[in-house]
Amino acid sequence: MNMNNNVCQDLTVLSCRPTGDPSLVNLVLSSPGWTCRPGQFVMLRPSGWGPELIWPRPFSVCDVSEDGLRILFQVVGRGTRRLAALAPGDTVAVWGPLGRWFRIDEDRPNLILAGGVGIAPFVMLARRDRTDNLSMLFGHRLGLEHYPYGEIAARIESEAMQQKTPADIADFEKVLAGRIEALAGKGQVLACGPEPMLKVVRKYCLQFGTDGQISLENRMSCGVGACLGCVAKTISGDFVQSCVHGPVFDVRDIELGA
Amino acid sequence: MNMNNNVCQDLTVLSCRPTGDPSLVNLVLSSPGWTCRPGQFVMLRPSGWGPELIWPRPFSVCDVSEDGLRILFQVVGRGTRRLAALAPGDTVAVWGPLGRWFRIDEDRPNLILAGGVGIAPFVMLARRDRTDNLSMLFGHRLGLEHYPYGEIAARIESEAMQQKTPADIADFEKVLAGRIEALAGKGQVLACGPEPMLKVVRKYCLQFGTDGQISLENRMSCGVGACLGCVAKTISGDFVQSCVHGPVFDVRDIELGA
Amino acid sequence: MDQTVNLGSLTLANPIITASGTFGYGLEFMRYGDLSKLGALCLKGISLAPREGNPMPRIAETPCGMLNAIGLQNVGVEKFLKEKLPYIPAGATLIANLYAQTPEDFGELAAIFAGQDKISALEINISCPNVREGGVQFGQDPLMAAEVVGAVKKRAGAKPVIVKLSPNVTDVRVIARAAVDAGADMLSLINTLSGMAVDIRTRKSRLANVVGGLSGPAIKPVALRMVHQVAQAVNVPVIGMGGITCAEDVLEFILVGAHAVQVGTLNFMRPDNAFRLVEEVRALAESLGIGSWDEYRGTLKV
Amino acid sequence: MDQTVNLGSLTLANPIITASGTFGYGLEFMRYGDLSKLGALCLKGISLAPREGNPMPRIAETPCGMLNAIGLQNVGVEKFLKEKLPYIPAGATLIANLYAQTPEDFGELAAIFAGQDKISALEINISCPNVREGGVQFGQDPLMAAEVVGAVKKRAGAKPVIVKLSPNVTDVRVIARAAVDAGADMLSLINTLSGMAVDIRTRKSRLANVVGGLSGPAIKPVALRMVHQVAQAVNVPVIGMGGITCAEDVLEFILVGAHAVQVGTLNFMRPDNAFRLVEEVRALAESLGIGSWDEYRGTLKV
Ligand SMILES: Cc1cc2nc3c(=O)[nH]c(=O)nc-3n(C[C@H](O)[C@H](O)[C@H](O)COP(=O)(O)OP(=O)(O)OC[C@H]3O[C@@H](n4cnc5c(N)ncnc54)[C@H](O)[C@@H]3O)c2cc1C
Ligand SMILES: Cc1cc2nc3c(=O)[nH]c(=O)nc-3n(C[C@H](O)[C@H](O)[C@H](O)COP(=O)(O)OP(=O)(O)OC[C@H]3O[C@@H](n4cnc5c(N)ncnc54)[C@H](O)[C@@H]3O)c2cc1C
Ligand SMILES: Cc1cc2nc3c(=O)[nH]c(=O)nc-3n(C[C@H](O)[C@H](O)[C@H](O)COP(=O)(O)O)c2cc1C
Ligand SMILES: Cc1cc2nc3c(=O)[nH]c(=O)nc-3n(C[C@H](O)[C@H](O)[C@H](O)COP(=O)(O)O)c2cc1C
Ligand code: FES
Ligand code: FES
Repeated sequence: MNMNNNVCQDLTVLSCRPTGDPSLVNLVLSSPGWTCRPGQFVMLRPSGWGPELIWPRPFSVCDVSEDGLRILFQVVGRGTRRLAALAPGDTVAVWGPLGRWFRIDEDRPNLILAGGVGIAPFVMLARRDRTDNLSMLFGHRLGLEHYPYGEIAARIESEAMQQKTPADIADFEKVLAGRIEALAGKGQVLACGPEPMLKVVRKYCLQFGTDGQISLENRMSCGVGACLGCVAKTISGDFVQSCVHGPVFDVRDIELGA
Repeated sequence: MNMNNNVCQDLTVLSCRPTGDPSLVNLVLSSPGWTCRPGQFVMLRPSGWGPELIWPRPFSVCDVSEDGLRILFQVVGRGTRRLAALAPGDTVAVWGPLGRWFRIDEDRPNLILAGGVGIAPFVMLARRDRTDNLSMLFGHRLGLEHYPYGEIAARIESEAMQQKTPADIADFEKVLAGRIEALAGKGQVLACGPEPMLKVVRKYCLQFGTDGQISLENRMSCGVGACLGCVAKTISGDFVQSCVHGPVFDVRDIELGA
Repeated sequence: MDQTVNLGSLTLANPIITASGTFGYGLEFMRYGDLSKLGALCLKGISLAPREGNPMPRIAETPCGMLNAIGLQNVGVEKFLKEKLPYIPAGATLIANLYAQTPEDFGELAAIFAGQDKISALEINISCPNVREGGVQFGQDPLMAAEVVGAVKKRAGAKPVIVKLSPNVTDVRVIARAAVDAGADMLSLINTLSGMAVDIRTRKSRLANVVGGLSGPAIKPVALRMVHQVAQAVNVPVIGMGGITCAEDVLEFILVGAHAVQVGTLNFMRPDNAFRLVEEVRALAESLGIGSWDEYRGTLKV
Repeated sequence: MDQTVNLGSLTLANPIITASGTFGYGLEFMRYGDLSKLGALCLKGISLAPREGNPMPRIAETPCGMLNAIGLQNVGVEKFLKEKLPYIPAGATLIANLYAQTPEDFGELAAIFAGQDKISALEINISCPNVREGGVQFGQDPLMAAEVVGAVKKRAGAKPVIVKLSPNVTDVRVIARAAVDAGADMLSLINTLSGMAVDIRTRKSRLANVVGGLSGPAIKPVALRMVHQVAQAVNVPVIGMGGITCAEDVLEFILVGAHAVQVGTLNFMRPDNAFRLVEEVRALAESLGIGSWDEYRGTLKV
């Protein structure tokens, strides 16, 4: 398998099924013939889409192997609704792997902070050989059985907290703060989840001086650095394409809007 | 059943299957609760269509009963391609029955002239009680088994001619001319088919003074007489909506472009 | 939530108006809903003399939109008053849409409608891209626009006058201000964008008229931008339209400053759509906790 | 069929050009195809000084289209020449897209590019709706347009100058003629239509810049109409664009009079689309029995 062969290809849908809850879907496409690193993503555009939905949609690679390319996505709008209606045999244009990945610090503990469908990129991370320096804290809204939490927890030390109420969210934030503080100078966090959660993670990383990487989900159009629609603001004030310079950034390198 | 209740309703797809050739599709929708006359039509717009295809599509009622609303259509463009992909359980907005129908002359012979998918409206006509004053000449491109020819031929005197080459078409035109001439002053023709065929029918009707009705397939947008996009030119020079004043017109009342 | 909208002297039960040329004389839709439930109906454009319109083909489908070049086919005002108006049920709020080729003829039409009790307001179409004379040429020149508006106002009596603006201009605010200065009681926009579609095989335009007017969801971003600009530039009520297909779209226009909206192409997608929209808009507004349209209108944060 | 297109002194291997701002500096697409197979590449708009562009969000999806308000973010001409241009493979035909806020700065940029062997032509962008100064204001006024074109021509040396026109005008032919009279060697059109999209819940525009430029299939009818008008009004080659997504669309633009086309939003739908389009256009033209582009161009029957 080629690590860098990110051409555009038509892959076939092998399966497309809700994980249990209709809003969370597992999509498996035929093998793209490449592998990639956790945190990298692909752009998807089903060949059946007419011009009504112009853009492809970006998704983290949940896992990839000879068996296929696996995507875990949440139904949030028109595009994901139409993706959820894909059937085996349909074809999807796929380009990738794209962007930068989560870099593991092999000498120190790496704490995964995943929120909801943000757990996706960590499935392939948990599959790596060395797992003793990895652990995960997972915040979730739906029942745990809807997420690939079990797969990850079977390989690395994991803990899950469900958030159903504002009080639950406040509790989760407290735990996040504690974990981030505890790692200050001792390890790093790797975060993927909804933007409010990323802001919290960034805040505490900066406050406690803890190292961290976060994966942004800016709106994207091209995925290849051309449209300048997905830019993130660096602390030096530059706008850089998050599809090329991200989606995974060092928490210290970028700003996050209020 | 109400003859005139042409409200707009959501009907369910019961089946949607090629007749044998992929370009010719039989669509059966749940019963609309009304019946209609041969030559009347409905407007269809699947609820799954986004704004990409703005317009509904007009189709003759092939048959309608408690068992459902049957449409026979040919795949010619984007809309019919998407209609052909309907699956049982999908819903389709349907309004109708719309427009004017073929009026049978009970005292004289009525010869149906059908071309290709233009056979559709005559399926329900052949189902009526009295059939001794009906007969049909059918011109077709695909094998006869792909059309509902057998259903009709089982009830009324029918004859079919296949056209595969320009020579076949010239032959068909000769036969049409002969039949139309033979009916002059003695009966009428009822024609539905591709526009070139309708022009031929009109030409000979006028030439021989034979009574006739033809069903136009002008492009339609609303189907209810509002957009003025489907107009036909009457011999007095007025533009009249073919969705309301047609689609079935007396050959003597309208002009047909060159 | 009370759906009432006040447009100066014209009060509508709700903000949904069917757009001219897309709802016939209302009669065509009586089977599909109760006309009195609509905010109002803008009737098909009416001229002094009957017009036969443009040759066929007149319509073409385009991505998320359509082109039309009907050419203002209509029965003429006399026949309209005799054969159409009496049959429109009394409960419906009607707006006449006027088309003429000279300011004088516009005035003449206004005078005729001024005496019609069933007509609640006049909309003057100075923005039709599909007719050679008097259409968009009035709508692209502020002086000519003002002249037409003046001629209509002089003879419109107590009827509020709505001026329908063309989007085919460099700065829509210039025409908007000219119309208001000349006495327009309200503005409506946008009419269709001038466009074309061609067939690469026959090498012909898909419209006999060659050019036509683009409507439908494709034009919504342009319409929203222009309604936003005009609502900020003038002090009269603005009626927004262009590509509305759902309740969210209606609220978008109100958010950028429209008092009411018109829906056109939507009526072709399904003949009961306008009636359904009235209910959907009510439900959406209530689910968002909007207390009144006055409270929500023009609250876009910029 | 020979796909060659002659645009005055500029000869292209085929009529497909990637549109400015949608294909980066070409480098972003090298993985997806061979740049030398394209007719040409219009590079991302370049200004004298670097520009950081507009705040986020900058893009929004609309029915059959998209809005962008990038605000011409670019590294500036100096950095472009040092860090980008050398890496674009030699076989590619490059067109620089120039943006400035004054005629003088436009001239300055032209002078810099006049000396660049790798650049085959200059396209001047007087039609960007997303910048406050110097953008569309030059493109909406014939006198200002002429002034910019004159300033560029004076210093462009032997490079052909393409003037990119705005669709946000009452009569695009007026600006087209002004540009040609001032020395434009070619015209390209259309740039984006000014538009908006808003969020009814947050009550904010979907673009931080409030307004943006509409591109994609939604605008194709407007683009075809304007290209048709301009091709009849001027005697220089016209490059058509706006909403092209397939080979049929390309032929439509050539049928109404375009010498070549640009494809923009298409590149976002799939990064190898422009490369595939070159082959699809060839196949379609051959299947229609077209002998040469000169034979087919402008043959619309009206
Ligand atoms: C690098 C990256 C990786 C991602 N990985 C995953 C993943 O593994 N699983 C998953 O469920 N989601 C993932 N997302 C988010 C996913 O791309 C969006 O949820 C999806 O594009 C929404 O499409 P839609 O048409 O359903 O929503 P829309 O109807 O378009 O919009 C609904 C919401 O989604 C946002 N959105 C729309 N388009 C995009 C876009 N192109 N990029 C980002 N946000 C958008 C809108 O701002 C809006 O808030 C990822 C996004 C990025 C940028
Ligand atoms: C009263 C009436 C009854 C009809 N009955 C039947 C029937 O029983 N079976 C059947 O197969 N077809 C019937 N048609 C024709 C059918 O409506 C068109 O073939 C269909 O709308 C084409 O849609 P499309 O999107 O696939 O084609 P498009 O891609 O839109 O166009 C392909 C071709 O179809 C024509 N066309 C497109 N839209 C329409 C439209 N709304 N109305 C008419 N022509 C159009 C175009 O001019 C073009 O030549 C009928 C048409 C009318 C007006
Ligand atoms: C078929 C058709 C006919 C129209 N006729 C008229 C008309 O007679 N007078 C007028 O002012 N506008 C007319 N219009 C313009 C519409 O009223 C409306 O301004 C335009 O379609 C934009 O709205 P929409 O996108 O909701 O359709 C017509 C539009 C269409 C599609
Ligand atoms: C994201 C984006 C950025 C653009 N940037 C520029 C630019 O820098 N200079 C320019 O002249 N046009 C720019 N354009 C306009 C395009 O070149 C083109 O004129 C327009 O998108 C219409 O073509 P399309 O419908 O094929 O996209 C941009 C368009 C988009 C979508
Ligand atoms: S998505 Fe286009 S530059 Fe990142
Ligand atoms: S289809 Fe609209 S008037 Fe006939």
